[in-house]
Amino acid sequence: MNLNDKISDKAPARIGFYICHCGTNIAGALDVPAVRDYVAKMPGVIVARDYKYMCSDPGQELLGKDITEHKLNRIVVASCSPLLHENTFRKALEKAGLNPFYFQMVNIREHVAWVHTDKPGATRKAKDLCSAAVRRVKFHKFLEKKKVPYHPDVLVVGAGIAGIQAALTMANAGKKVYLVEREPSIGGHMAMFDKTFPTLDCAACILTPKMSAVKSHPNITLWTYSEVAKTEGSAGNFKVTVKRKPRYVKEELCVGCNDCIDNCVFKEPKFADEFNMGLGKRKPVYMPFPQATPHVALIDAETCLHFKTGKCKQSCAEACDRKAIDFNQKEEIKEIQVGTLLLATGFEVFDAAKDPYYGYGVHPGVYTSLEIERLVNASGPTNGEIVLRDGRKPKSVGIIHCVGSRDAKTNKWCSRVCCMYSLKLAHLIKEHTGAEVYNFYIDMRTPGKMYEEFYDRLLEEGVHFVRGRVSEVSDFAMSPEEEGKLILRAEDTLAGFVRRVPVDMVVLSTGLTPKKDSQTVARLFNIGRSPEGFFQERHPKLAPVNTFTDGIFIAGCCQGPKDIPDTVAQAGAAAAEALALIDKAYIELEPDTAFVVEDTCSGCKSCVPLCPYTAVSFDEVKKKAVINETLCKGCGTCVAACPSGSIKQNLFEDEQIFSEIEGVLTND
Amino acid sequence: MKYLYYPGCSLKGTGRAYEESWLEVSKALGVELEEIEDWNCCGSTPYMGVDEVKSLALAGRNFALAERQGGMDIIAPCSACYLSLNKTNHVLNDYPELRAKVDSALGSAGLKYSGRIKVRHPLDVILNDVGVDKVKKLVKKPLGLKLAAYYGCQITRPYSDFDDPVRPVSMDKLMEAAGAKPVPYSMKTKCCGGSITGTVPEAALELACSLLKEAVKRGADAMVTPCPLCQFNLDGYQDRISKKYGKTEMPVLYFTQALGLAFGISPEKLGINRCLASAEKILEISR
Amino acid sequence: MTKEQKRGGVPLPLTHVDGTVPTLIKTRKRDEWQPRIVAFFCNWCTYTAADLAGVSRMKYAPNARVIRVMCSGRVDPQFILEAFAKGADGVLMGGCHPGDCHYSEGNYKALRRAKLLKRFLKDMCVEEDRFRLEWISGAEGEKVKLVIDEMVEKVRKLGPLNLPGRFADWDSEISVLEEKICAKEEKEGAAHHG
Amino acid sequence: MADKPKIAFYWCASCGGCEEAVVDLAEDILSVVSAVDIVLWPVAMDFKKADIEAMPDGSIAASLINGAIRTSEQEEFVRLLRKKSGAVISFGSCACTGGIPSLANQFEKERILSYVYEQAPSVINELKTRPQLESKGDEGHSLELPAFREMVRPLDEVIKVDYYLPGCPPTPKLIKEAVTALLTGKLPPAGSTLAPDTALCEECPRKDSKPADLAISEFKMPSGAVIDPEKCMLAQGFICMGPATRGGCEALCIKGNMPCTGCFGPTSRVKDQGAKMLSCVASSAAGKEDAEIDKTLAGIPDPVGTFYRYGLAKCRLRGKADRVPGKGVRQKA
Repeated sequence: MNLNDKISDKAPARIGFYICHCGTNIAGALDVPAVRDYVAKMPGVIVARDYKYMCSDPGQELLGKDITEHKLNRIVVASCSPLLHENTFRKALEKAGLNPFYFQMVNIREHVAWVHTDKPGATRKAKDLCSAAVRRVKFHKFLEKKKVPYHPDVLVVGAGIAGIQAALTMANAGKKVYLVEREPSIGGHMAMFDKTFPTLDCAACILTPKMSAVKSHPNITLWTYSEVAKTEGSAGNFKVTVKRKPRYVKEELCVGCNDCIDNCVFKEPKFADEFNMGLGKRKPVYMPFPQATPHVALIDAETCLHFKTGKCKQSCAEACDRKAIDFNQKEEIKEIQVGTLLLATGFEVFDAAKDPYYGYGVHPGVYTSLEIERLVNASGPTNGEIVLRDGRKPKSVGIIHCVGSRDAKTNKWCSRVCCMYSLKLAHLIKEHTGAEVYNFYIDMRTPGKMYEEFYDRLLEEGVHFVRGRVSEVSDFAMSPEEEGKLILRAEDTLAGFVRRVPVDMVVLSTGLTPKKDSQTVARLFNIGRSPEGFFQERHPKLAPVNTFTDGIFIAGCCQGPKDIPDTVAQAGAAAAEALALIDKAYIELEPDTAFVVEDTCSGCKSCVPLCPYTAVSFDEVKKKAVINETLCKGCGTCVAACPSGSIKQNLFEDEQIFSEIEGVLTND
Repeated sequence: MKYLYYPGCSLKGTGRAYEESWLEVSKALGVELEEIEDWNCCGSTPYMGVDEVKSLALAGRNFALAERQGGMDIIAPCSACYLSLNKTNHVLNDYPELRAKVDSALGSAGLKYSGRIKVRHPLDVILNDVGVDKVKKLVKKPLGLKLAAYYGCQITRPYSDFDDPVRPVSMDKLMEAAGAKPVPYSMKTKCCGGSITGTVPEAALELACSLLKEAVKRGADAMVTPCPLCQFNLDGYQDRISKKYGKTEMPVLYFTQALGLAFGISPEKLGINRCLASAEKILEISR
Repeated sequence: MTKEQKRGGVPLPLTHVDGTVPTLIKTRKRDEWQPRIVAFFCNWCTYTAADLAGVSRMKYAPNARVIRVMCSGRVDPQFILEAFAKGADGVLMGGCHPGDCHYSEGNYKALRRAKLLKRFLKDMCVEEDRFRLEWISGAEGEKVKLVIDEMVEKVRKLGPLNLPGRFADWDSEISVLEEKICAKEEKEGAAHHG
Repeated sequence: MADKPKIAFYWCASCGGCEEAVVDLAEDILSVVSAVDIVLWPVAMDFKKADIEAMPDGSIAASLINGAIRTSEQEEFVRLLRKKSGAVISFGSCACTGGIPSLANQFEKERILSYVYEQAPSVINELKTRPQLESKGDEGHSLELPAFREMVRPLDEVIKVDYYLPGCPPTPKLIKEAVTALLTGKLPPAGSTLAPDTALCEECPRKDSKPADLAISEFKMPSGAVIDPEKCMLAQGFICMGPATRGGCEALCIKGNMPCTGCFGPTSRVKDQGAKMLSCVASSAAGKEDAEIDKTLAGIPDPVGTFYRYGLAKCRLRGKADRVPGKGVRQKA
């Protein structure tokens, strides 16, 4: 059989059928020999075998050997999902000299063995599905994968540590990278942290050099205060529209001297400072934080007197001798061509007010962990002093773990980082204030290099650990020592009684949640989300940075909660996957495109408006519809709509589907 | 504004003062009430745990009668009734199997219920239908008292939709309108001891005591509540609490009584005399 | 001479696309009958969701047979009628949620076709519960289970549609005459030879 | 005379329009008549069944049979013709796809008979008399009537058909071409349809007026709106079956300013004409929200009559699903 022999489309089918046991995964749930024998009797089936692991090397070799020995020209493998191993078997066909598309796979694991308990019912279903595949494969045609050039440029969305790492890796490999960040500065959440666990090295010290590297890298185009508005195209050829919000300061002129800020008509900072979680104040013209990158001021139109009243003497503009302030700056739209998209859009911290029993927003002594990060930070609103809102130094601090995590009422998942950062904060609080620190935890989860050791260290430092979920934080005293304190009530499940622990300060270890607009973003890029709203990876184990859309990768907490080491590792992995695609320089497309049979097309134009990719057009000379193969994505919508049956879709031709329908209905 | 009125057993018995004051206040506010004819037990919160279907059927009968009587919103001032009736509505709409059983029970008595009648609480009606402005206009004798508004557990959780389930504010707003100063009181929805005052008094009394003590500590002149059981526990057991945990004095009024006083209605008509703990202080101040 | 040849080689009303002739589908006894659902699932959402249901080891009724298409927009109403004609008791279509289509809007076309087809099926007395369109995203493995179980139960309550059996019933009136003619001809033939 | 090929015409459940179509050959009919020997043509000539029975098997060169099959007599006769003919041509929409008569497949036999003989407003039949298969005459002789079948069938469900000549009726041009092909022996492979295999739009004079971005937001009925004589019917919101219907008629209806109703049946690549057109129309309808779609599609009040006007018998469902022979509606289990 010649790989390039189209005539074999018409040769009588000689089918090889293989059913996989998948150990006991399949063989345990249905009668594999019965299915094999059933298929063996079907017309056209030359070989029917069962094998322990079809995807293994011996399994594939068995297939190849049969193709040669029995001159097979069609192959059906009944095993797992085609989304998992279709390519494996196609390659095996190719290796044996058979066109890889003379192949059909039957999903009897995910769709049968794993989901049914009724063995005869499962066996019957497997027979039907196999019968369908055997009938279908006879109609399979010789096809070739289409090669399309792959645009080498990359767009990274989100410039937290994940986006920064990925962008730098790819830029260092010589690729042109566009890095788009929604906030005025890059750095993400990591820039807000004080120290990092378990090594306690300062977050800024390790992040800032990377941020500067991004800014100065010749291969990186950095667009902060910008958002992706639209994406079109597919792997290798995306067209992306980026919206750049006006910051009213010319980025190329500003040197970050802060003169404008010093000269603002507001003499004192008056407005809640986002970077410090509202614990500090800023002016309408401000620098997000001292290490902000780019180191460029911006004006917040919401609070700026000029934008609010139109009556401001614009002392900031006067003060700027580089004339960088521009009140007339408008939103800017950029269109770019890239081959790869890498999403590192990060997470959002659980909104602690959603758990009313902990009194966040009600009792002033209740803080979120991120607020403590800012309080404890030397460049934070209190210059690193941990004090309560009224200026007192807390003598006792309670840290509540799993706020918005592992909770049926809010979020079910474990946020993975809270145990460790709670330990870190406990250490820092104790170090800064000498207060008694109580950790209320459900389980201590410290899996990671030197993590458990860090927990041991905290135990030795005299931090208290109470195993129990806090039921509420209240301010009513039941005893004199509770007066004026916040009382944490929890069942100590190790001691076996209910504790009331009075403290001055409560820290809520809030969990990680998907971004509020994760659905909009997922739609924007046409990727999936898992039920809780994080972006869906292609495979939880084997394709953790891929999405179901080719050419789009994910890294960091947008995929799920993870700590900095894991985020950086994942960002590197995503960058490597992207580089592999880019360096191949072309992308092979599944040949499932549609085509118009010109002879029989009546030119009724019904199909033309149905294509969202404008792949279908009308040839005004021939008066027929034509499909541009490179634009066609293979959905088949036009095929189903063509009223005269003149459009066909490769791999999903009418005859193939009709024979499948017939096949699945063979057994009564 | 016309409503059906479901008093329930408490308002005809231990909570008579609640009914007396509520009827007076509703008259003053122009809230027209029509008592459901031949109403029966609300289904009772504890009985729900003994025989759910019977309990639902009992509540269902009240609804069926109400539907026959015009199907307007029902006002149920007693917290337990409010909860039982609301729960019944939810169950009937969410669980078709239970609904079928209740339907057949009602059917055997020739009754039918669509599941669509709304159950309201006086607080909800006064705030959202009547409005604070009208209340303010009616105030003749601003209370000038410091009050701890205590809501109890049943009217804000889990079915009500007119207030925050953990930190309710509706009664505080109303008392403010009546010229009182609500004190910050974070035990608004804590347990009053409930029905275990009778069975496990040592546990229940401690709970009730902490409510009273906190009110004292916050400087309240009195507590106001919308719940007959809470009022009964806090008011009726004050003697025993004082004996066990030290002297505690705190008048406990229905919020309708406080409102009535502000409207200038005579204390007798409002059943103030039925309070067991001394309400003299209140009357004095409010005079 | 066979009966087939005698009537001039009339093809049976049901021939397979590959030209093979199916064994006549007999009407099964009701207690042996199991609903047969043909399901057209889109590759990106619903098929993936069914995979997820498998990976999560959810258990559901084995009555649905999934045919994978790239998009619910590929599902030609002919497929649905064909499935019924070939013996399906129910047909299920699964696609991505509105706004989430991998091909941006294929699912809207599927929705519009399904709505019009539903009206046609109603006019043809195919009960409403036998045809269903559901949006199931790749993350909704649980929904695959729920939808299939629910549909199987609904169809079970309706009983078999069994169009092939009905076709055979309807066409039995032709074979009665045919047998008569055959018998007559055989008699004549015998007389002739004798 | 003996050398001339023998031709038979026969009609079954039909309106007679197909016979008219033969007459419509006008002067060309003379050349046909002179070239062939017509052995059966009930509408025009007096030959009896016995005459045909007496002929040797296969002695008729071709039988052109129009009309759908509804009665046992039609079945018997077409079987006879099949036996005596070299080729059988399914003539006209009714024979090819069931035609208008097959719209009756929406109703059970019992419902049809009871309506026709009892309930129709123009009927007075107090004794509820119905035609009987067998009855005794006054003089003691027995009378036999053909059986009324459960459903309407196209010709090829009863006998093997060699060629299809679609149309309601087939146009003179196609008839002439078919006869010429028969006489000259230049016939396509058996089973072919003797009309083009592209859809009608190809030959439609309004083809260019159809926009390439059509989204139909309102469907109209020809009876309730004015039709622009220049513009594509679908572009105006009228359901025109042209895109799903085989060409060959040269767009007669369109030229008469009426939308195509689909009488030529589907192209060879389509199994179910109605389903295909339904798919095409629904795909092109405007709307994404449920309410909007429902509103648009409500403009198609009768999907069966719209999409299967000439072909319900060839629909994959063949007819209303819940019929039971002789019993009317199927009993619910």
